[in-house]
Amino acid sequence: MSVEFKPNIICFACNWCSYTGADMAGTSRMKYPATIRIIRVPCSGRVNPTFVMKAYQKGADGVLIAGCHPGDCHYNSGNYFAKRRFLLATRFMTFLGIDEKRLRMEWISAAEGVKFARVMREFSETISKLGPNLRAREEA
Amino acid sequence: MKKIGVFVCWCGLNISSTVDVEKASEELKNYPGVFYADDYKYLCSDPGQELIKKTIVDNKLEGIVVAACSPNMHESTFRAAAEAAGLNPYRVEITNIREQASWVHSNKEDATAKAIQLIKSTVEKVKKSEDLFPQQIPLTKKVLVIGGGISGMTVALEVAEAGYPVILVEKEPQIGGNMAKLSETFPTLDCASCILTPKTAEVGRHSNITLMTNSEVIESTGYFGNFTVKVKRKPTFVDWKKCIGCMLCQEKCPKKTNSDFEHGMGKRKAISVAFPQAIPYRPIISEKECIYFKTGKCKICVKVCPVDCIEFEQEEKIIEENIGAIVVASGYDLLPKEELGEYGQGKYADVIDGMQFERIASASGPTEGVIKRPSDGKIPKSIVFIQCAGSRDNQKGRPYCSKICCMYTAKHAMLYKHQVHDGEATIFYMDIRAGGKGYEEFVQRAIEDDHVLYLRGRVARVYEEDGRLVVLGVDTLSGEQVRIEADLVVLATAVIPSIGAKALGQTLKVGTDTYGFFNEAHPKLKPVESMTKGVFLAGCAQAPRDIPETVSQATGAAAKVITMFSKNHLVSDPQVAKVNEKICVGCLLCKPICPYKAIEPEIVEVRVGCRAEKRQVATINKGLCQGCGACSVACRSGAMNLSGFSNEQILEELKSLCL
Amino acid sequence: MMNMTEKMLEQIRDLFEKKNIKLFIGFEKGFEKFSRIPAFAENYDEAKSMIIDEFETPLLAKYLIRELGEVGAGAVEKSERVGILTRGCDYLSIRRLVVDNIILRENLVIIGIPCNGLIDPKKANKLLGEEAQEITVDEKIVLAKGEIKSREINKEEILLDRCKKCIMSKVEESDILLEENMDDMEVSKDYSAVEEIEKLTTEERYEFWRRQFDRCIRCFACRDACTACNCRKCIFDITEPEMLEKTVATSEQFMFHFIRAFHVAGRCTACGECEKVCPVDIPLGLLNGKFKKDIELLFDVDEAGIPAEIEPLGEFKLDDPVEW
Amino acid sequence: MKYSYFPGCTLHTQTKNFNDSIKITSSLLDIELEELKDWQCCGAVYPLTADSTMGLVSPYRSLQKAYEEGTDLVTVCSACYNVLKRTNFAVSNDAQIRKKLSEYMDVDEYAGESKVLHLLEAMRENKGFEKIKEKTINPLKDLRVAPYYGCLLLRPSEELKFDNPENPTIFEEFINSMGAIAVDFPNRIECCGAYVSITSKRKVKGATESILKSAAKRNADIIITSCPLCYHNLAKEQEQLVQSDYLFKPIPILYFTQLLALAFGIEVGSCGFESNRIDARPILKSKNLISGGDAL
Amino acid sequence: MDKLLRSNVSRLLKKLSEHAEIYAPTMEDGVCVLSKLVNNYDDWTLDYVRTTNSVKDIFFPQNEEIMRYKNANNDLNIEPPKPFKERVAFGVRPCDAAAMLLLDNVFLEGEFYDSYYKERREKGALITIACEKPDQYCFCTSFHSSPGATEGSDIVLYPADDYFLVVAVTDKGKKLIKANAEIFENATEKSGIVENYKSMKTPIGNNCSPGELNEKLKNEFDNPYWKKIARRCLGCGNCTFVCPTCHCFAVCDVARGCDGKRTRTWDSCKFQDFFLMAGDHNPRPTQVERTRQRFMHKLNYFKEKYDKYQCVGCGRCVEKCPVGVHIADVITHMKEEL
Repeated sequence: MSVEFKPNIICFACNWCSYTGADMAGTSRMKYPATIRIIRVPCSGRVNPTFVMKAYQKGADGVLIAGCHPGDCHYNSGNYFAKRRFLLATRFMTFLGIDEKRLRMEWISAAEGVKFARVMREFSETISKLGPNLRAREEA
Repeated sequence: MKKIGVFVCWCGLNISSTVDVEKASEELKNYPGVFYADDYKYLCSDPGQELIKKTIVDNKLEGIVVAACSPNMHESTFRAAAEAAGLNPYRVEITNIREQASWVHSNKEDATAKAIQLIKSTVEKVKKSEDLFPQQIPLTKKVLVIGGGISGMTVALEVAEAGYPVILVEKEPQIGGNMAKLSETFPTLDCASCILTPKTAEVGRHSNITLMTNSEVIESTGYFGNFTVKVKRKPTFVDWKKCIGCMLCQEKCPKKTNSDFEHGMGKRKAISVAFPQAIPYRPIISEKECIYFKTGKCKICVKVCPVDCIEFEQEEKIIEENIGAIVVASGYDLLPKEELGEYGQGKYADVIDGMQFERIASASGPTEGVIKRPSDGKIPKSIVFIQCAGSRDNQKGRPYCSKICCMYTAKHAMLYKHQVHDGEATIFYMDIRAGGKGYEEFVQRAIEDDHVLYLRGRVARVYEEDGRLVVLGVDTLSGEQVRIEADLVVLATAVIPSIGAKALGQTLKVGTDTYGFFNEAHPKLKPVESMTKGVFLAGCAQAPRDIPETVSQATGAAAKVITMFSKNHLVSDPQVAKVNEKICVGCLLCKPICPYKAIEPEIVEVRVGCRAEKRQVATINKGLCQGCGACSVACRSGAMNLSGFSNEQILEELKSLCL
Repeated sequence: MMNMTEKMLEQIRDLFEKKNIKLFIGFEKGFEKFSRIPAFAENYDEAKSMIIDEFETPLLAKYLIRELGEVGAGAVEKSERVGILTRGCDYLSIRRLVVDNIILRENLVIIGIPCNGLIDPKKANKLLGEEAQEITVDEKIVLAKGEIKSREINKEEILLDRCKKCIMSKVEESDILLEENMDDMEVSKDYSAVEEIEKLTTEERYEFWRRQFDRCIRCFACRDACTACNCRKCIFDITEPEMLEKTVATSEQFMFHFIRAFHVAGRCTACGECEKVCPVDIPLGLLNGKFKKDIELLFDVDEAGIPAEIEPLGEFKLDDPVEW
Repeated sequence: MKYSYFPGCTLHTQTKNFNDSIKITSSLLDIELEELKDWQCCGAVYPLTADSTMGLVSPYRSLQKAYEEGTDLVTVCSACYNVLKRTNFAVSNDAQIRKKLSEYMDVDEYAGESKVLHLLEAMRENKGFEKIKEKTINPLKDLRVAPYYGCLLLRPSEELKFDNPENPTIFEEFINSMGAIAVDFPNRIECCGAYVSITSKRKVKGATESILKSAAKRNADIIITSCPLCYHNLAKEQEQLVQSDYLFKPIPILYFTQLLALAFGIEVGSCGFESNRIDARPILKSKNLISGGDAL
Repeated sequence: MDKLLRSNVSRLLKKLSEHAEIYAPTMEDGVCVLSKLVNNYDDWTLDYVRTTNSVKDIFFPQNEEIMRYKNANNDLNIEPPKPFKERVAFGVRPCDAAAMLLLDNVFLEGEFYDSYYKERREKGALITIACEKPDQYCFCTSFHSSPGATEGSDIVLYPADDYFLVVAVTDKGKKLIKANAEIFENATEKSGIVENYKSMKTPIGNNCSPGELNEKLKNEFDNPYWKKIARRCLGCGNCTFVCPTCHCFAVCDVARGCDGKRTRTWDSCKFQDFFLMAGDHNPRPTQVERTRQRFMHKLNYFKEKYDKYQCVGCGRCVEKCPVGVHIADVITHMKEEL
């Protein structure tokens, strides 16, 4: 890429664990690339696979869903449903031809600021290598 | 198009150092829908709040976006300010440009561009916001305290004194927890049971406190203010109502066994009460030890019992309680010495841990307070105390400091010296942590008056030789390797969460950290609350701490419960699900998803065009719904939506972030 | 087969006489030679034109939504009952509507008929090269006569797609059963078509689907023929929030097919109507087949085509596989 | 089970007698030891210098060779075991070192795939101790054997994962399986002084002395070790000790396979007792574990 | 009269593609679609009866950008769409070509004309191929047309063993032939090839010709027949979108943040919300009204306005309707009944 490609990554972070984990990464001044935009959702179970598909369509290059570890969910079953939905959604998106590395689901608890920053760096790294996502993307 | 006000906060240098705040507020000035955009040094300060209120009133704004720190910090502050200015608080949204932008990015240009885009996306979210009004839900004014140690009892007494019913669940047959096992307590050396038994007695007879010992919590459903908890009451095989506490059965019982209460230092009978001042002072039969259970014979206790209250076929009972708040006070245990290979891995009888020493030194203990060697009962001429056994040790996976060992080890040494004046007490330590009131003076007294020898260094190995224990250590101040022969070695093993704490956490859906201590809502600002609303923490369940701190924290937790019960009903978060009945077909795909069983079918009369129709639709019990939104994803036609995080809001946010 | 039609007519007559039903839904001859189209009879003499034979018919369950669901609040209260002619696949669709609370089982009179695979006249025409004038069937061999040529074809070749992987050939529970099913259709689960696509590389797969979806003219026939798609107001008709824009661009087509496939995931009874009615023959069965295969694999559901009380995505197990 | 055998430098020279007993006993336990083709010194000490990669070149070469032959590597000396296993650990976890070494030796990258085992571990892996019980014809009844581990076998435990570093039990199992009595003496995991005994004997004197005395205090008949280097230090030290402290009764030091050969009833000549520094035969004879004739 | 060898067709298309986009029937996964040939000019096929999408796609595409707008700091500027390129449709059938005339009535006649359609129509040329073998769904003869009809096309090619007989109908067609004269050869004999195409019969023949049906339909507004067929109709937009003469469309804005574009897309009278008005009022709430409206418009209202029936008998709706609700069935039934 001549001009340095800056990926546009959307992260759905669950309010009780991952969003607080992101804050923890902030308070301990961890650094991760500015390519990540975080959308706060009450629970990873709130993320509708259609939102993820909409993100790709509107121009996101990678989507990351961060939720509580199974068993820790504040609403006690939200992340289990999220896991089932995205077990199917990832396979279906790959079946449609969208690169499966562009969607990732991670369990990050409120205390894991370090893990949050690491996952963000890793994901931004993978997506920059993959380049912009032109599949199922809207024409200008 | 809504009239929206955007306020970008400098947060001193926190945000402005890597986000060009002026450029952001400049750019937002002419973003469609934004009527007013400004930046300010400290928006959370009072003048900052005033600025927001004034701007709302002057320009009759319909939505506010505050770009500052995390919503977990000041969302409620800004929403309260907007409410004061007459704007519905749920028209205010926070953009996190501190923890998730300025603090985590170094390149100023990128960070500013990201911040601007985040603010724009929040403006889009506010455009789709609607007025929400909190719900009032009924509240059960009864608290469940888990753990009958000093912290559990303090909470129970405080809340009971305030006039609310308390249920105290304790897994041991008697209350008192670890404190009942102590001999004297630092720094005043007053005897533990002397200061504890008044409390246990008071708990025993307090009208508002229902005592459920020998029981544990197995299930908890519902939400803050309306928990339903199931408590399993394990069988004691003695009918405690009929029993008069004469303890003839304990006397006559032929079977002796190791007493858990004495930590292996003393024996007890198959039917027994842990210690003389136990509350409730009623015996319990240990199913594993009692001869009758094994062979079906004996039954001596039945013969001697004057009121005939032995019931071998007693079953465990499951009791269900409606609870308003839960306080977790599950206390601590000590790291078993079997896990420390370098100190003999539990092979040597005369290498004991702190609690075992307490039992030997305790007047009500197996040795009636005379410090003897467990192996041969002789008075030890020299004792070596080893601090930080298992704590502050990364290899063993416990890097944290257990906080109380420095103090109780000094106390042990002092007690020993008071009994055996010419005895040698040596303490191997790394750093003495005596930060409490009167703590440092206590340690100095042990050194100067009682001539306890403090050697700064770690012990490499302890092994038995010719009946005595050889302690190989180092004295880092003189740089010499040290070899001491001792009659008794006391390990100050690490404080770990009580066994079963992690399982309790799963049952109550309260997270625990990697070591098993419960996660508090905020380390500095909310130490007594857990992440789950309505569940509070007290004592060592949250982190190792000494008795004064435990009592103060327990009183804090009690205060939290009492404030919660002071109102007649709770104000619920209005960000709950809502159904658009015109679209809902009543397929109830959402029903099995709801963790709080808040969705029920209902027959409604709905006007469609010119006809009234009777149809089945889903309805939400606003009280039960906690706003997780998992049901709105299951709804195919989008009839089920979550106010506060609605499909429209998230989609708008998403679209503006992807531009 | 003829006596089957008489048996049916006899049943219909006595149902109408006993005022058991207000409407009977069956099949009658269509415009072309071997097309069978749905027929609605509100009294016996309207039902005279109904027939039963081995030719391909659309599924009738979808009409129950309009006949019972909306008008007589049939989803909620007992109302006058509706008779319906049901084969195994029809029964699955009916069960789909009952489980989704769209109609009440009590408001239905199910007349079960045996079935061992229906013939697709379009396939016969294609094999013949011209429009078949006459098709006679005996056991496994089919004789098709056109104006010029005539050919003997064995039945498997021109079976309807869904009959090739038939989930339920017998009607599980019916109010009236005209005839017991002779032999069961021995059919094994076959996801080879789906696996075919899975083998392609990601680029090839995207190209394949972009080519299919570019042909899609967004006529919504697939949604309107599908019984799992039984919403009151489809999300595609809702403009606020606009999940799907009216423009027919490639990205919108991906969105449309993704959302529809996800909505019927775990609920589709593999009846193949969507594929059949699509004017541009998009292999929609692959999309639903992929979900069905994954659900059966991941959540060990043995037959995802049979509607369960709670759909697979409506529950979870603690030991669900963890891919991440 | 086939292994490639890395003898280490002393096994063909000074401690040749160990080698014979190793060969016999391991074949009886159907552990096939096929000597690595052109092995060379294992590097003796795991380098702790700043640029320590060059120190790993020779162990890397042996590991690479063993990997080519496709079998795991067995060593019989604690020092070789320590260096080889830690190199394997470093290579499999640090991509930089791996790249540097493979480029320097221009061989294709070896990433620590093959395993490094001490002979004792190999025995434990192939249910050796049960086999010993079966095959012991001459059980070493009431022979008090003190197992000496040394430190290179156990530490650093995260990398070696040989046994519980503070409280190992593998040797006790080995001794009990031969019917002997395992003596638990505390200094069994203290360091014998390793190479320091060659450069500055004075510093190391206290160490070996305390080990021997600790074993003697628990009246051990024999001390067995799993490392030629520890054998050398302990045995050599006893000679000085006997001169300086006439009360001290010397304890023979044996390599563990020698004792095992005796238990298997191998005739005494080929157990290699004659070339041990302190002759173990009188004690064995007194416990009538060897018949009178061939004692001398 | 000219002649075009079949082997020269690809050459002709290649030459035409220099200044025009070429559309030709191609086989895609077993479906014959009229699609744009990008660079390989012999991708076209001839073994088809009719392409699934009609030539309407070229002049009145399903999805068309009407204008774009940009909203930068509060002032709005509007950009017209990019000018359309020349287009040549090869392999069109006579019935489709005739349908274009019907669309011309709607879009071009009268005071207000549709400028987008007009520009595309002027820049478009139709090369029709006469039908060699109409199938059981065709009934173009019922509408005074025939497999060899020339109405609406610029050039008609009559296939004969290895060449096409070329008939230039409009002067645009003549100009096109003159411009590529070297590819055409002049044909000598003028045997009855053209006539027998024109007189060829279709299986359905004329029994679908409506005749004076529109007069009779005037007072058939609440004939129970509509309810009968409407009950079968699934309400999908299948028949309207494949029909070459249907011309209803919806205009909507698609916003991207502050900028956006106004697009025009097809819409179908069979959709639930097609007639939904503000205030939730829907004059045609159930399928009965909608089905009746569809056929009344084609057979009655259109005839009164333009004195032509709005159907060319291409047979697409007959083939594609899954439940047999199509114009052939309606005409035959109405003719019997009335």
